[in-house]
Amino acid sequence: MPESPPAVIAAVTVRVVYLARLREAFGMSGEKLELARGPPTVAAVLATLRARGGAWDQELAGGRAVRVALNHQLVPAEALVADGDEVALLPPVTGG
Amino acid sequence: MPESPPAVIAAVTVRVVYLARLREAFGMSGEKLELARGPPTVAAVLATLRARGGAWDQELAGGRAVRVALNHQLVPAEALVADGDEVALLPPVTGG
Amino acid sequence: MTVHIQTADFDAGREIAALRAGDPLVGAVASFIGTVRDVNDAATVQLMTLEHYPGMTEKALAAIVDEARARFDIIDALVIHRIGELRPTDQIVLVAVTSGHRGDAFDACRFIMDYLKTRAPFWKKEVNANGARWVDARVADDEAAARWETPR
Amino acid sequence: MTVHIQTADFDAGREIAALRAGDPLVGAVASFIGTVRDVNDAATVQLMTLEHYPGMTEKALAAIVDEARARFDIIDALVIHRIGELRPTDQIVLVAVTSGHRGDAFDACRFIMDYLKTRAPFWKKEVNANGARWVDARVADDEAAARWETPR
Repeated sequence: MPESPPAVIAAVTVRVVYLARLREAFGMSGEKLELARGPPTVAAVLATLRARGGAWDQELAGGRAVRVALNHQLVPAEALVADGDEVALLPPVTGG
Repeated sequence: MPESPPAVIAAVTVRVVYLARLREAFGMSGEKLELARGPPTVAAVLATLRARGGAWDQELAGGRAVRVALNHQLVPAEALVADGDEVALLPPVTGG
Repeated sequence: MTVHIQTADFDAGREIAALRAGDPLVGAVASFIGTVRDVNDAATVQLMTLEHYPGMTEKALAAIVDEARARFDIIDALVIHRIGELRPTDQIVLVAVTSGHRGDAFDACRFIMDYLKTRAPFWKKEVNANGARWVDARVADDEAAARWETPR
Repeated sequence: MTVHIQTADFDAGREIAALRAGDPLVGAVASFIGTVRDVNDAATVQLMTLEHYPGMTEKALAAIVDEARARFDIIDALVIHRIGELRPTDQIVLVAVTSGHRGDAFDACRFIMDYLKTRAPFWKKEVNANGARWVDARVADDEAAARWETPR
């Protein structure tokens, strides 16, 4: 082919962690997740999971107060994720 | 005398208590004090003591922050005192 | 500045004493102990399980304590938070702060608790006569934390 | 609601534990310990003597605790204040408050301390290298107490 090849977009695979109520709702404490396409953000992780429907869609609906920790730090939905990152989904905390 | 006698004003004698810095300044922890004339108020007690001059006048000058407890309750200068009352003079407190 | 996550109970008196031990600059020690109540939302609590997010919890608490240290004039601070199974009247959390003066000690202690309640990854699940349920977050806790964002 | 004036030291941990012992309605215990600092106004304190006005002190503290109970939703409160000779790092005062929730516990504990500092008849005399002197009242204490007079 005469054209130069497209820039290679490395696939981003993150470790997703489900905590407390979410762990029970999803029936697992976590999983490896490959982000299919588009900018690799926290929002993309959430959208990928919601697309599964059922409990995933229900628990991660926009109105639900799920917060996200990226490598143990709370981050907003726009935060970029990188290959190998740990992305934890946290229901509202109730310690203390 | 043809006129009726003046209404009898019973002499008011109070127990005055001096605390902390005031006890040291006055060289005593307290005394019995008879109010000479006029309405028997906390202000009258203070005025009677200030009239002695020296440390009394100095420590009880208007600008000094001495508070008064009448029978163990903080009261303003207008409070009336009665015979036998305990009138304590308190420097600014510094507990805790 | 010390943070402990543990299943074991703690001796609050001993911890508070150790925090200020021998430091003649300390004039004020403010502390808070959170305990399990037997009533929550009108149902009688029999058992409470405290879960956390290992790895993040320690960092989140340390960050909260660091923030308190940056905001207030404190000498030392301690946070102990229990996890696992707890029962009514059990101790859950201890926050203790030392300072030269009481204003900073009180402020820092309350700040740490308010932030812990809204930012540290702990979750309570309680068992009552109706079964087990995750405890709901309280709006009052968000409001308490938000008050530290505005000038006082 | 308990108030003690005493020369003896106290075991803060034991007192706090006793205050909440066995009460499953308690969810929050806020406490404060005031201690003797070795430095005050840049002079090194060697000894501090705490004097009070017997008869009034107990009434003044009880009135402060009653006022806290009227203002805040608390379950119990304890004040212990020492008198006599104290040295740096010695405990001076303990205020502990139990409540269902932390907001009222913190508020009441701080309220009691702020009022105690400005309304309870205690006086500190300290001995340093320059001799003995009565400790001056702090404007900050008056301001702290005054804050409870205005709506928050």
